[in-house]
Amino acid sequence: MDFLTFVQLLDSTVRLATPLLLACLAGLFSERAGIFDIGLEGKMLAAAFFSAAIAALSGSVWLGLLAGIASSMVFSLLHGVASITFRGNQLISGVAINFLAAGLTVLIAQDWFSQGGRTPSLMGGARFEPITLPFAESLGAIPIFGPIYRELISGHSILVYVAFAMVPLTWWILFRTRFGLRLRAVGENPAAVDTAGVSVVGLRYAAVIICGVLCGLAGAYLSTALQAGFVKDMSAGRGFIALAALIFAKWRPWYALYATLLFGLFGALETRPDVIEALFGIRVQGALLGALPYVMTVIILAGFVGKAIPPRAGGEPYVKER
Amino acid sequence: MDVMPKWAEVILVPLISLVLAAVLSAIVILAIGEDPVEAVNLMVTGALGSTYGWGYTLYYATNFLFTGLAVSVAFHAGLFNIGGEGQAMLGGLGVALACLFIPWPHWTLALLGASVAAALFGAAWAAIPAFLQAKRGSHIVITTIMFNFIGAAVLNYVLVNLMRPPGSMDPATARFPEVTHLPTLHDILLPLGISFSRSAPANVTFVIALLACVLVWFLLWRTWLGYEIRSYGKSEPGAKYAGISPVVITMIAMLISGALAGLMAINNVMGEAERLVLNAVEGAGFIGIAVALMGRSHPFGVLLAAILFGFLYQGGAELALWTSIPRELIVVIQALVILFTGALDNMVRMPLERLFLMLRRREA
Amino acid sequence: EPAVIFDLGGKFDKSFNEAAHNGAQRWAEETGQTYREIELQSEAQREQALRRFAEAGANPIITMGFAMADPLSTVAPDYPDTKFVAIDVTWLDAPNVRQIGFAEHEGSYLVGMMAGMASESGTVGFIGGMDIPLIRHFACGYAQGVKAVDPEATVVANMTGTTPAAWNDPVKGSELTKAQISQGADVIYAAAGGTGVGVLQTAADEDILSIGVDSNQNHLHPGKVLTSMLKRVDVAVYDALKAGTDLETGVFTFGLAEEGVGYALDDNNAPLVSDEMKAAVDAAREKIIAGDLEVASYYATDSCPALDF
Amino acid sequence: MVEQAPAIELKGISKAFGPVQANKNISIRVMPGTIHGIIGENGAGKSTLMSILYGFYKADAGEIFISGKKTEIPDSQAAIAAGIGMVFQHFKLVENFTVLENIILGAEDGGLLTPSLAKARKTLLELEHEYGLNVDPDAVIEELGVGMQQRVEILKALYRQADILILDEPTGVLTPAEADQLFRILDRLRQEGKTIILITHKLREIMEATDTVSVMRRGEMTATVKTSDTSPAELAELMVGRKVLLRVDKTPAQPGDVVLDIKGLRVVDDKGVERIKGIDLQVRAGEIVGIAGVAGNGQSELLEVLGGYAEATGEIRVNGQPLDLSGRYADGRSRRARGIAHVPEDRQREGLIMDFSAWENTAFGYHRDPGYQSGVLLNNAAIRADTEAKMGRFDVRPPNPALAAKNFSGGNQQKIVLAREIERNPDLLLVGQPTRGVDIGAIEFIHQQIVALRDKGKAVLLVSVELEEILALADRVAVMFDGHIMGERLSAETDEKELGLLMAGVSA
Ligand SMILES: Nc1ncnc2c1ncn2[C@@H]1O[C@H](COP(=O)(O)OP(=O)(O)OP(=O)(O)O)[C@@H](O)[C@H]1O
Ligand SMILES: Nc1ncnc2c1ncn2[C@@H]1O[C@H](COP(=O)(O)OP(=O)(O)OP(=O)(O)O)[C@@H](O)[C@H]1O
Ligand SMILES: [Mg+2]
Ligand SMILES: [Mg+2]
Repeated sequence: MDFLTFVQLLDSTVRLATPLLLACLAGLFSERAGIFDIGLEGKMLAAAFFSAAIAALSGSVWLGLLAGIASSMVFSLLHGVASITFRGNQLISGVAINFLAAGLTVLIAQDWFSQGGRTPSLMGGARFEPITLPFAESLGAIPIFGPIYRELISGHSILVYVAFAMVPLTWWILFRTRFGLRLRAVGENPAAVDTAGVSVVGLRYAAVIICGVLCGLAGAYLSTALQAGFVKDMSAGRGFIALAALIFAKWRPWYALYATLLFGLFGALETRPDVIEALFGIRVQGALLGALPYVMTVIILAGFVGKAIPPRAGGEPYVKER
Repeated sequence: MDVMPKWAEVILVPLISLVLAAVLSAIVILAIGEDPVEAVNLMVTGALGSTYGWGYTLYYATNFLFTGLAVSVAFHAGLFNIGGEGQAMLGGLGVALACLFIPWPHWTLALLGASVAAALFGAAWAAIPAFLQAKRGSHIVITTIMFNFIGAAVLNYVLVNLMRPPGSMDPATARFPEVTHLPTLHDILLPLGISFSRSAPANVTFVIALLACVLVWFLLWRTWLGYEIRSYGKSEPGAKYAGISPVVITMIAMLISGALAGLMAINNVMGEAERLVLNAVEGAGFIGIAVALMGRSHPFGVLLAAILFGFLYQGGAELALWTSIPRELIVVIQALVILFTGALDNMVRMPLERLFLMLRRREA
Repeated sequence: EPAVIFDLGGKFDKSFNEAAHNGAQRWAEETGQTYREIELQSEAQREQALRRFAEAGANPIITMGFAMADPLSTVAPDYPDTKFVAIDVTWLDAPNVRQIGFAEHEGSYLVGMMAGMASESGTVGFIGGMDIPLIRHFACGYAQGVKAVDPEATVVANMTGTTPAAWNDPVKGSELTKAQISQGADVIYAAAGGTGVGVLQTAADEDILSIGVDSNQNHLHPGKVLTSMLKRVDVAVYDALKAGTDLETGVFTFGLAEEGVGYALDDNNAPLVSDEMKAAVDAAREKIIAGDLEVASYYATDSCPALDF
Repeated sequence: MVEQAPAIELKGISKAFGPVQANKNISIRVMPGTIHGIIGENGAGKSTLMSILYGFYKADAGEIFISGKKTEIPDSQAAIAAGIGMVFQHFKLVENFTVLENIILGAEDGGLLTPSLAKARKTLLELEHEYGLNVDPDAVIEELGVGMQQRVEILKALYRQADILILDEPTGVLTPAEADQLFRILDRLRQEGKTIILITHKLREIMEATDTVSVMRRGEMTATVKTSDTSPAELAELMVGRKVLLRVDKTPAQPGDVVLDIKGLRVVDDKGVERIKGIDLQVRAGEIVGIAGVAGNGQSELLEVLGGYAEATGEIRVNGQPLDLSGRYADGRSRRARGIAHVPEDRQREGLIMDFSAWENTAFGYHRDPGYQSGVLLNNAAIRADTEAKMGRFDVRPPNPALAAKNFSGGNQQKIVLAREIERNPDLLLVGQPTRGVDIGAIEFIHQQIVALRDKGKAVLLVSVELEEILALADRVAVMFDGHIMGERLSAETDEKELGLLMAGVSA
């Protein structure tokens, strides 16, 4: 495998990892606060639709992005109402949200655009264009660094840079700010937070809302940056992979980056069976490669590669009075 | 004392939740410019207005009965099995292998053999997540989700590359031999002088599903194994104290759960399609979660809930047949039912509890 | 009143079912008549929809996709007075069914030739949706066409996935496109449903050529889509509706000769198709029609002479 | 002299949890600079009342006055602002946070952590110095002992500059020496003018440490008296509403053969910590051996190993036959088959399934015994009949086998467990905290049953954190500290003081 192929593979990895990363960080905020979220998939899908739909209608991708984030937040709040206010089962709420998003997006798309659950293709200002970083061309000639800079670092949409910037930001928020301390505490022992005079409900809603914003970015990235429009079910299981990555990452921001990059790499390799063949000398079935992230997650969960301990109050509603 | 009488908990809460889901669904129908009354009318006549409609409603209900029971049994052991989908998929593989490669002399024997195969395959697919939960504490919700995806990949590989008859375009197995075809409700009821629609797919599996209901009830409330399963589900420390092995109960409960999910395949694969197609399960595993929830994990409740969802499916199909309402509407309605009966049921329960408390205070 | 049963993809899948929808719409507009339709949502509905329509007196009933063969084989005999049309089915033994198959490999062969000629790099791509035999059938014809004009050419073929999600993953489609581009492909044929939207989009963005499928997709990215492999399901449906109850039953295979398959040429791609290209393709077309050239079918042997899966 | 406004005044506080009326129209006044004790049986509503004062629960009715001013306390934030700090019965600490992080949680200065932590570190050092409350600010909570954790809780309150400090049963987890130190600190605080409310079950602590004391019974405040004007006997009577016998009637033990013989027992928990570090112990037929010790020194693990649900190494023989300690037969069922019955420490967590009916609970652990089971079936009718009989003999009220366990009061729940275990007529009875959360009337009954079993020539191993109970019930006492047995005494020949020293790890 030559160097350029390698760089291109990594480039593809970055693109495929970005939605996973955003969704994974979304899940991280939510689950660190003790709200489990298997509805990442649905929120991402809703955001993908609404951002594309509003971008198509308004011609502005930024309005689309806002709409995507807003729709994802509505679903987040629904999850919040179910699991925080009404102490419902968080897993079931997540299942319901996934169904709801799958149905509603197509229903609304059909009602608005009559294109079989799609939005029209986005053109020009209605989609995020790749950004070419300064000197990408001139520096491209430098060996090793040049191609890396030109192919891998430059030339992504703004949301990719946002996603990657979110990693240190998330780390900083969680471990260096008051809000982060409280957020982590509420996922471990909400009673401690409550008796310390901080609102458990408020914190959890804040976490759920952040989760909504990040899922919104992930969805918008799918339909307005990676693609130029929405097609039904376009999240294609990425929410579940993000969830797997979250466990893989043991609920930590930097690990989340590594985990999603790893899963992104699997995705990229899946598109390049030739590379695998060149590297390992065997033809791997596409089907098996596609199942790899799931298999890996199971192996991680089995504790063969270090144990993943979820936030202690995770999945449990905070009930003071029985 | 419990705040609410049992009937309120078991009937009133789900009923009000359902009504809420129905109201919201009606609003959705209105919003896309259709007439909800007309829609309900179509759904009811289409799903319940003829033996034909019932035949489909019961066919779908049979699927949901199995997956609902599967989720329920695991629930009683405190385990959340989201893997019904994958387990039913693998159950289908079991049925296909049994029907295609064993020369059965009679459908009864074929049914028996296929059931065993379906249960074994379903149980096997539940066994790994169960083992990981029992021995290594891996969260069963996540592992079962993962196994759904892995199952889909396995099935595709097997169907496309191994079991597809040569030259066939369909990623499906060959048709099962005639002898393995199961009698439909029409065939069963005819000797009794009841004329049931000949063309609906409901078949003898429905009877088996009813039997499974009774057996599950019997298992849970009449046998010591069921007693152990329920004890463990209520309190793990308690179970340990009583000498009930968490590992053994986790494994057994999940194996039974997986077997029940796998058994669904005798309905859809052996009873209806009479061959194994790629997407035979079609989300029934997930519907099973809603069914178990609504039925409060009691076999009888599961039966009612399964019939409700069967009605939704069949009524939805009729809607799609006679109106231009997109089929995704049914997905939305399902989602709302799951949301209200599952995740938001406290929204109904809390005010009700307050009401009953007030009534009780007044009495006192 | 006739009826149309669309397959699971839905009538707006931008390709196969949508072609049928277009044909039916054209008939409805031209004649002012109406038809019944349903988009299937589950496997069990196949038989159900057939029976419901048959019992309601719909005639003819048009079904889409090979998966309807199985239910048709049990339902059709029960309604001998109803006529059925089965698109993509050719192997049933039922007197009241008009079975229509398309020689997709022949159409794919032609667009493969065009790809081979349009390619400057000598590498062309194929992106399929879910890995099922039908899609391999497409890929196989395509690869033969490519090799016919350039025996040295490389055909890079990828499938999107193994679950139905593979039909609706344009993101993966894009990524596969980029991967094939980095392997040198400069013409890519997409036979992948909704995933193909991503393929065509990315090909346009990256300034290479793509080839659409089933319907004419040239207009999606004018000047960027080399051609589309047409599968004239619309014509088949239109003809069936027009014939009404007088429909002729039996098995029909619509290949190049019957103009059941072909390649699309319109204003959108006219600048891309050189005269030489057109001449070569048309010559091959004649040869195939005349029987002088046979394109191997994947179905015949479950393998392809020009491509490994 | 102008009367000083009370630091705290509660008027007409009522609180119901669903159908349970935990507080009924409670009023109380606490003067500044005093230590005010609150006693009452379990479930009397003490914690509920204090949690209302601290804004953790919302009262259904009533008013709160702080220093004479009517104050709304809708949440803990308001309570903290009003200068109230509370150390809960069950600590409210984030287990995987450091001490410092726990202390600043909710009381950070500004949005960034680093300056908050730096400032807190300084303040903490000062506080530690001032009150002698030494803790490592960077230690992670889950690695600290309970005594240390309690210090963190107190520091948390002081860090928030609480003038009013509520301590809910603070000594339950402390050694007598640690408790003494705590009371010295409380005294310091009182001298500084702080007001302290102390909840405890221990009459001795009330008598020694408080200025005034209030008694609660069944959700009501039955009396408030000056400590100097009352006596333990009077307080006990106020607590239960009738005269109580504080001693157990029993004849001297007639020890027979060794029933339980423990040699070199070691237990390592699943975190890899050694909880029992090699102990030897014998219990003979016809005697009650009590294990005294502060909670968390290995007693629970000992019961778990004997009960069959924790693994161990070493040797245990019952009636001369070895027990399986880690293999196939190391489970509760096998233990029961060997004639070991077990009344667990926590009846609600282990001893009962709260949602099961009384009759289902009566079969719990014995559900595969021939009498209760035939083939794969449970013999429900037989179990029900048996339950009815047992409920009669143990005076369980209401005597309704179909009622769910959660719907019985604590004392009656305990009777259901005891009936189940004692009526098996075991060779060895393990009893953990038999009277925790049980009223004094039921205590008498339960003690009688245990003694009666002993008098039938059976061996009893009793674990209790109540020294009084151990001294009253046991014939011989072994004291556990840090996984070791510090010493054994005949209960007739020892006293609380000597045992207290042993409990603190000081060997005589
Ligand atoms: N969060 C709660 N939800 C429901 N009921 C509760 C709750 N907390 C306490 N109760 C009930 O209220 C009553 C009073 O409980 P509380 O904890 O105040 O008693 P206590 O006097 O502190 O007892 P203890 O000595 O055991 O600590 C009990 O019957 C208890 O079961
Ligand atoms: N969590 C609960 N849910 C329902 N009912 C309860 C609950 N806790 C207590 N009760 C009911 O309230 C009554 C009083 O309970 P409580 O535990 O306060 O009794 P008690 O006075 O402490 O008696 P005992 O000394 O036997 O423990 C009980 O008879 C019981 O039926
Ligand atoms: Mg208390
Ligand atoms: Mg009590």
